[in-house]
Amino acid sequence: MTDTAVDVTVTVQFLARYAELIGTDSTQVTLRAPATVSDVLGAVRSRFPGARRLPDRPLCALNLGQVDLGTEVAEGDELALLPPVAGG
Amino acid sequence: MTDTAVDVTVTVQFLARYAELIGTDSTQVTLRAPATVSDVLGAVRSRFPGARRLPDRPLCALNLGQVDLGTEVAEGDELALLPPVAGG
Amino acid sequence: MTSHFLTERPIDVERLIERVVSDARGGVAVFLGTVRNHHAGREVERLEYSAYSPMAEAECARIAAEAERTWGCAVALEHRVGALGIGDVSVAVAAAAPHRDEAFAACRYVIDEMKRRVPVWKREYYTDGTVAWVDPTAPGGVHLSEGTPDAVDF
Amino acid sequence: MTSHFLTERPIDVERLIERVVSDARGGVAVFLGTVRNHHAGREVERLEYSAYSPMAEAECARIAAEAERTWGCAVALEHRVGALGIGDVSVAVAAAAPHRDEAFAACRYVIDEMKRRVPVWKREYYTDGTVAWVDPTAPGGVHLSEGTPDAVDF
Repeated sequence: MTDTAVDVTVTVQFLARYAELIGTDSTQVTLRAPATVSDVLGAVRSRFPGARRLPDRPLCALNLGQVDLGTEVAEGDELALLPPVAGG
Repeated sequence: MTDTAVDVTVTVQFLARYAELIGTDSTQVTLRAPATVSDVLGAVRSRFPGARRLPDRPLCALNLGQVDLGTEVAEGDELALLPPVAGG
Repeated sequence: MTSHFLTERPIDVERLIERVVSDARGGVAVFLGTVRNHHAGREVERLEYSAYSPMAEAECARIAAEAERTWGCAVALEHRVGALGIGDVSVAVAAAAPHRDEAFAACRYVIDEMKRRVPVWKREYYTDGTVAWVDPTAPGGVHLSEGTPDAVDF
Repeated sequence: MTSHFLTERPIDVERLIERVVSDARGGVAVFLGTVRNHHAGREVERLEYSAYSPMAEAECARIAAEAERTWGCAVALEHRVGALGIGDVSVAVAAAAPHRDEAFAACRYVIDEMKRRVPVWKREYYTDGTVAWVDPTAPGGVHLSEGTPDAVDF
């Protein structure tokens, strides 16, 4: 953490069917701060062709709590993209 | 069953606390036909001192089905006097 | 059919559930009543359930059939009679349906109707030596038996 | 606390019930979800549940705490993950309270909230060889996997 550390690196988890669509379980995305969940999604869409099949507004959890797309991400955060749940 | 058989004999069951009040589990009551559940109750009250502690209108089952006090009884019927139920 | 719904032996909850589950009925709602350690302000040591057995069996069969017809489900139920200790299961109901709405509704109906209609009675033995017949309609909820302290209502 | 609510092993319903019953809590409501043999017009052969485990654990803990706080009851719940066959218990909830109103309400709340909030997913394998992700929001309720017949929606 220095004065020049203006990038944030976020781990992105693709769960269940989304892992199938994307072709991997997780990836790391580095963005110039400040960045939001929506910015991370944009980076994912540009990196993985399968990501075009994600919904426009997928369910997102940041560090295990549900968030909306405008939430700001921080260094080391874990962002999970969750298909509609189907437990029980 | 002859033309002179104008009496009906009913078995009366005293359940749970009522057996304790009356001092016995069951008795037989013979009445001149036609007779009702209420008539059987009257005979019980006059025979057993403990029956004065029965409620005025106890829950009654005739041959396993709930009945009211005006129901007519027939030869061989089983009338059960039931305290308020307390199962579960 | 006698002794189908009333049992003097411990209720086997797993077996009750197995009787209603099927490959097409994925939702199972179960209710268990167990013996509590307090009632009517006294500490319960043990209790005894008695029943007017033939009528209780018939009433349980009617209640189960009503629930099965109303909610298209499968129902199993048992009520224990005889001597029970604290924590013992006194009544168990299982209702299985394709979906949980029906399973919950049927299970709830059965336990409510059982408590209202099945001729079963409970005699409680308290740790202070008193004994009472439980009567939900009586003041205080019980009739204390004669010869026990505070037997004012018997 | 990890692996407290999710389990890869068969759910032990009796043990779940034992965890909530107490001498003062005489009413226990239980819900079991079991694997059905049909879904989305197809015959199910088996299925696999997967979870976003750390979040699922946290969400289950939150739901249980909400129910315990609201109804003054004790709650236990488990969700199975991994491979399941027809009839296997996939989810189990037990809620114990002094009286049945609270037990039923808490049990119902927990299963409803689990189905809404806990990140668990179901992959169904059908007897016709097709495979699908279950998605209650999708037309038909599933996304058929690529390479399987009628895989129009994947």
